Amino acid sequence: MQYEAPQTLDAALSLLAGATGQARILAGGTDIMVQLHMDTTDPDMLVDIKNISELRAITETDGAFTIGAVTTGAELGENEAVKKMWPGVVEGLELIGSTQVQGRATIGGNLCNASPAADVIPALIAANAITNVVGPNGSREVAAEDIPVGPGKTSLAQDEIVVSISFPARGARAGDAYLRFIPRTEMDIAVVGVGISLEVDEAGVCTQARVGLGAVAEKALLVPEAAATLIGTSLDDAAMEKLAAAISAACRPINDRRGTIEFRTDVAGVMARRTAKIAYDRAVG
Amino acid sequence: MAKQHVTTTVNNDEFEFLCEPKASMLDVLRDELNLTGSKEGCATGDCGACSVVMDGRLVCSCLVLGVEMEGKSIETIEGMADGEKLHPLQQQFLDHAALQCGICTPGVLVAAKALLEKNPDPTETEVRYWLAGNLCRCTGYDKIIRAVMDAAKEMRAA
Amino acid sequence: MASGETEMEVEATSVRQIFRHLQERFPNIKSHMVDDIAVAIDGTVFQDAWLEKVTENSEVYLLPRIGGG
Amino acid sequence: MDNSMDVGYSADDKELKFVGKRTNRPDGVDKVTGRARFGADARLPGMLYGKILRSPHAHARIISIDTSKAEALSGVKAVVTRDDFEDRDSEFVPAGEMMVNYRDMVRNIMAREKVLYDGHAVAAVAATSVTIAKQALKLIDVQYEVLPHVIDVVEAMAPGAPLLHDDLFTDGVEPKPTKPSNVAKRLEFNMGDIASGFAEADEILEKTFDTKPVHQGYIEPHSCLASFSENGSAELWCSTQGQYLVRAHCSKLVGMEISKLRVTPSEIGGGFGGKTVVFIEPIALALSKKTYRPIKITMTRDEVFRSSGPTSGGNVRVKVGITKDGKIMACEAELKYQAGAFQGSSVQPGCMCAFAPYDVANVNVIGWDVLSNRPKVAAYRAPGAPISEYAVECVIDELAERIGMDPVDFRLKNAAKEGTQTAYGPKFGPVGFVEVLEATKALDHYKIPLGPNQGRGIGSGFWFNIGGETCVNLNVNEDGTLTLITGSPDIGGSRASMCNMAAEELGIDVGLINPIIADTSVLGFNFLSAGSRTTFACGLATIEAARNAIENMRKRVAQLWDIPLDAVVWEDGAARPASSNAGEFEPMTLPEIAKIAPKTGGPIAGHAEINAQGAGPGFGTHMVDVEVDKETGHVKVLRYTVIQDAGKAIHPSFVEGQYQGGAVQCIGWALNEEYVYGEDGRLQNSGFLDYRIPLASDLPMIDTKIVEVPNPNHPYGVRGVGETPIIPGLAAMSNAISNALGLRMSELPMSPPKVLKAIKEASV
Repeated sequence: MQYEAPQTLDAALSLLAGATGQARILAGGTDIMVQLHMDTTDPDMLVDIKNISELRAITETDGAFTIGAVTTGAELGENEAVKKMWPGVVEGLELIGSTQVQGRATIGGNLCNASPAADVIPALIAANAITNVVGPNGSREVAAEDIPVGPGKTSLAQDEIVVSISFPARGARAGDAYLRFIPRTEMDIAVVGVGISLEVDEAGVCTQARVGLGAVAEKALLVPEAAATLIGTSLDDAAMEKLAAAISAACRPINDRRGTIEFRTDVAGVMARRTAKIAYDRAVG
Repeated sequence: MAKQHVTTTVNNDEFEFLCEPKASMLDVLRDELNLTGSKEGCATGDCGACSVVMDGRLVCSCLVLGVEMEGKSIETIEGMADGEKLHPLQQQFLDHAALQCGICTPGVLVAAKALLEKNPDPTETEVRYWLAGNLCRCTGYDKIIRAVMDAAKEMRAA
Repeated sequence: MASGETEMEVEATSVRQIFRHLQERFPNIKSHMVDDIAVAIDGTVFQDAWLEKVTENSEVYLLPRIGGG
Repeated sequence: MDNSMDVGYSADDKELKFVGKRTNRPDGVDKVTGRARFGADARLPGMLYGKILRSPHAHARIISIDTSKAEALSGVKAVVTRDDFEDRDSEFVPAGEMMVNYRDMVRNIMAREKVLYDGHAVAAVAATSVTIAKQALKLIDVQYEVLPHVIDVVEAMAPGAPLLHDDLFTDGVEPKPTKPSNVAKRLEFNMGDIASGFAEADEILEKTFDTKPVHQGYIEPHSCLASFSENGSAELWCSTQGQYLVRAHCSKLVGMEISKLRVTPSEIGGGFGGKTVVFIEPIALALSKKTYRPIKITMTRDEVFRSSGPTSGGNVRVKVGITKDGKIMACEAELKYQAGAFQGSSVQPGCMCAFAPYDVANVNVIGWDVLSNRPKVAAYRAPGAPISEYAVECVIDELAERIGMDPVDFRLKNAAKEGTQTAYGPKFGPVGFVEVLEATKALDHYKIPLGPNQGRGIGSGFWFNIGGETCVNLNVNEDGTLTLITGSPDIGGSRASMCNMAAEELGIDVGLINPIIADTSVLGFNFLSAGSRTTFACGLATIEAARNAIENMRKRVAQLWDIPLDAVVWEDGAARPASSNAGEFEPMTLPEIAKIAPKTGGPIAGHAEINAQGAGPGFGTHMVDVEVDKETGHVKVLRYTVIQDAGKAIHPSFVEGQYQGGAVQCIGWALNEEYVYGEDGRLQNSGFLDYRIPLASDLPMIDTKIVEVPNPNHPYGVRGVGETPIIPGLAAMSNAISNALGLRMSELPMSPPKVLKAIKEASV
C-alpha cells in the first residue's frame, strides 16, 4: 500500500486519477484504520487529504456556512458560530465515538463512510446541506441525502473528493437537533438516529421542516412525510403522534446485534418526538 | 511494501524511523520507539488504552497511521512525569488507588491530562463523559473520577 | 455418596484415613473423585489436606473442591 | 500448613500500624508512568511473531490441512497444527482450578478431529513479522466438512441436537446412558425433605431465568513470549493469574519436564478468572521448539472474545416455598449451564452457592453440565454463583413483596449464620451475613425517596473463598531492608496488602519491604491468584515467613547474648530481652542484626510453604437505584452501594476497589453484556464496540460499606473479597428495574429492547 499526503486539491485529484488499483481517501481514518486492522480493506493507495487547506476551512457568508470536509468533531465543537446556527449538526458529529475519536473523525468522513447508522448524516439531511464535490471534470453539488446509496457505498466516483459541505442561510426563528438511541451513554453505534431542522413563524407555527432518519434502513433517509406532519402545527401532542407514526412507517430496519426491527421502529418514533421538541424550542428561542 | 521515512517528535525528543505505510502509530511507538507505555487493548479505537496527544489533540494512537506522525509532536505517558516528580494526576491516582491492574492507566492519565488542560474545573459529569472512551474493567471508575477531580483541584490551587 | 448412603461413622484420626475407609467401603469410587473432594471439619473447609487431624467427635462433611476466578 | 500456628493476637487486641491502612502501592509508580511491563511489552533478540489460524465454522470435521504454501512463504519459519501436539488420554487430573482433562485441553488449544466453535485454533505460523504471519495464514488450506451446530443450552440438551462428541455419555445418571449426548454431567445436592417443606409453605413461587454468556472483559489481551533452547529447556513470559498452572499445563501439552520450563508472569492487565488457563502459551512453545527462536503471540481483541474462555450462560429454574410470616421452608433449583465445546462448566459451584445464604431445612438442587458450539468456558469471578444466585435472589425478592415484607428483613429472617447447615456440606463457622444485612438497613441510601420511573433493588450473594498451595520467601538484606518474594500475580494491589501484613509482623516500616512476584524457578508451587485466595492464603504464608524470619533473627541474638531463645522477644522491629531476668541487653534492631548476619551464621531469611486451609466464606449485599426510560427501555443507574463482609480489610482502598469493580461488572452483565451469535453459529460482537461493558459516563459513584467479621483462621481475620462482589448485583439490578416498572423480568441482559418489550407486553 502506498500512502500519499498531498498539500493541494489538484495534487490529490491527480493522485486519485492516476491510481492503479484501489485508491481510498483517508480523512480522520477512524473507520479505515479499523478496516485495515480487521483486514476488511486492502487498498493499493491511501490519499490523506488532511493537509489540504481548502478542506479545513470554515467560512460564513451572509449566514450561509461552508464547512471543510476534514473538519473534526472537536474542531466543529469549538466553533461557536456554527454551534449557534446548526447545533444539531454539531451534536451529530460530536456524538461519534470517544473524545479521542472526536480529535480525528471528520464531517466529510462520516458522510462518505456511508454507514446507515452514521450520526452526522441525518443531521445534514435535515439541515438541507449541500456537498461540494470535485473531480477530474470539475466540481458539482450533491445533496447530502444523495451521497450514501447503501451500506458503505456512495454515489461518488473513486476519483472524486468531497471538499466541503454548505449550509443555507435561514431565518432567525429556526432550529435543528439530532438525537440518537444507544444502549449506553457513549461509544455505541446509533440504534436509531433522528435529525430535524425546522423554522417557525412569529406565532410559533412551523413553516418549514426537514427530517433525516438514520440506522433504520440501508442508508440514512430524508423523510418528507414526517416533515409534513409538523408544518402548520405548533408541535402539539397530536402533531407529535403523527410525526412518530410517520417516522415508524418510514423505518425498514433489520434485526441485528444492536437492535430488533420492532425496537428500532418503536424507538424511532420516540426519538423523533424528542428531537422535534428540542429543535422547536431552539427555533422559538 | 516500501517503507516510508518519517521524522517526528515524541515527548520533545526527535525520532526518525522507517515505517510500513499500514502500521499504526501505536505499532510504531511500541515496536519502533520502544515506548510500550501506550497499550493495545483493542486496536479499533474502542478502549482508549493507547491514548496519546498529537499536536494538542487527544487521539487513539491505534487509529492514526505511523506515517501520519511526520512533522507532528506527540505526547505519551512516558513524557508525563517531570524527572522524578510525578504529574499531580499520577500522584492522585496512586493516592486514591485509582488503578488495580494498571493496563488502562496510561491511557486514562493521558486523556485526563488533556481534559484538565482544556478545562481546569470540570464537573464530575464532564470528567465521566470525557473519559467515556477509556475502558477500565477493574475499578468501576469511582476512584479514577475522584482522582481526576482532586488532581484538578490541586492543579487549580497551584 | 454411593448406594444412597449419605451419612456414616468411621474411625479415623486424619482426612487420609477417612478417604481410605471410603474407598474400602465403596470400591467403585474412582481415585480422581477422592482427589476432587474437599472436607469440612467442624465448619472449616479443607482442600487437599490428607494429614489434617480429625478427633473422635469431629463432624466431617465431604464436598466438591472449590476453585474461583 | 500447621493449623496450630499461633495467631498471636486478634485484629482487635493491638493497635495495628499497617494492617488496615492505605499504604503506598509498591508497583504504583511503574504503573502510572508506563514503565510496568505487561504481557505484550516483552521482546527478545531474534524474536519471531506467531499468528493463529482460526475456524470460521461453529462445527466442522477437519478433512485436511495443507500448510505447504504457507511454509514456502519467505519469512515463515515454522507452522504447527494438531500433528505437533501429542494426543492425551482422557483422564481427569487435579490441576488447581478445577479437574482438568488433558485430552480436552490438547483439543481446545489446537483442533484435532473437528473444530467445535467459531474461533477454534486450527494452525499457527511463526514468521519474521506480523504482516508475513498474517499472509501465511491465508495460504493454509483447510478442508472442512461443515456440520450442524448448536449454540443454545436448552437446544443442546434436546434429543436429536447436533452432537459435539460422539463419545460423551452423561455422568451421574442411573442407569448409565447408552447413547451419547451433549450433557456431560448431572449433579444433585439434597438436604431435608423437599416435598414436606413445600407442603408446609403458604406461598410457593416457581420461575425460570435465562442468562447469556459474558466475557471477563479484561482490557489486556492474552500475550506470551516463549523461548525454547536447544538443550530442551524453555522460558515463557506471559500474562497469567498463575505461572505455576501455566507451567503444569504447558509442560504436559508440549511434553517436557516441569523443571525445564521456567514461567515468568508479566504484570497482568486484568483476568477475573479468564487468565487461569492456557490458550496461546503451548502454541508459542511448540513454534519455538521447532525454530529455537523466541516466539511472541499476542491475541487481538477479536481473538480474545472468540477464542478465550468466557463464562457460562445458564437456564435456571427456581422454586421456593415460604410461610406467610416469611420463613423459607423449601428451596428447589435446576441449573443448566453451558460448558462450551468441552465439559466443565461452573455448574457445580453454581449449585453449591444457590441457596447458601439462607438457613433452609429442605433443599434440592440439580445441575447439568451442557456442551454447545461455543468456546470452552473459563472462570469469571465466583464462577457459577452469579447465575444461580441471580435467579434465587429474584424469587426471594418477589416472595418478600408478595407477603408485604421488607426485602432486607426477609433476608435477615432467613439469613445463614454460624452453625447453619448448608446443602453443599459443611455447617458454617462464623459468617457475616446478618451483619451485612444490618449494615444495609442502616444505610442512608435505603431511606432516600425515589422519583417517578425509579426503582430500588436489593440482592445478596455468597462465595466460599479458598486457600491453597502457597510459598513465600522473605529475605533479610544486609542493609536491613527486606525482599518479599511471592508466587501470586498481583492483579489488584495485593503486593501492598502483603507488605502491610509483613510490616505489621516485623514491626518495621512498610517502605522497607520490596515485594517481588517470582517466576516458577524461585519458589515451590503456588496456586492461582483466583478464588479470592491471594490476601488470605498468600497473606498467611507471608505472615508465616515473617514469623520464621523473626525466629531466625531471635536465634542469632540469643546466641550473641548467650541466653535461651525464649528469653529473646521481638517487639517493634527489634530483638529484646524477654524480661530483666533474661539479662541487661540493649535491643538489637533488624538492621543491626542484618548487618552482622555474615558473622552470626550467614544470610537470614524467613520462608513458608503451606497449603492454606480454613478460608472464610464471604457474604455481600448490593443496593441499587435505577431510573427506566419507559419509552425506550433504557436503564440509568442512579445510586449503588456495596455492603460486604471482608473479614478484615488489610488495605481498605483495594477492598473497596474489588467491591466497586465487581458491582460495575454486575451492571454490565445485567444491562448490556452478552455473546450474540448469528444463525451461522458465528460470534457477531467480538469487539468492545458491540460487547458493551460499562463506561465512566454510564455510572454513578459506587459507594461501599466494608463489614468486618473476622475469619478465625487468619491472624488478622481475612476472608477474601474478590469473588463475592460479582454475585449480588445481577438480582439487585433486576429487582430495581422490576420495582421501577411494576413488572418482573426473568432474563439477562436487560437490554433496552428486552425491557421495552417487557413493558409493552405488560401493558397489553
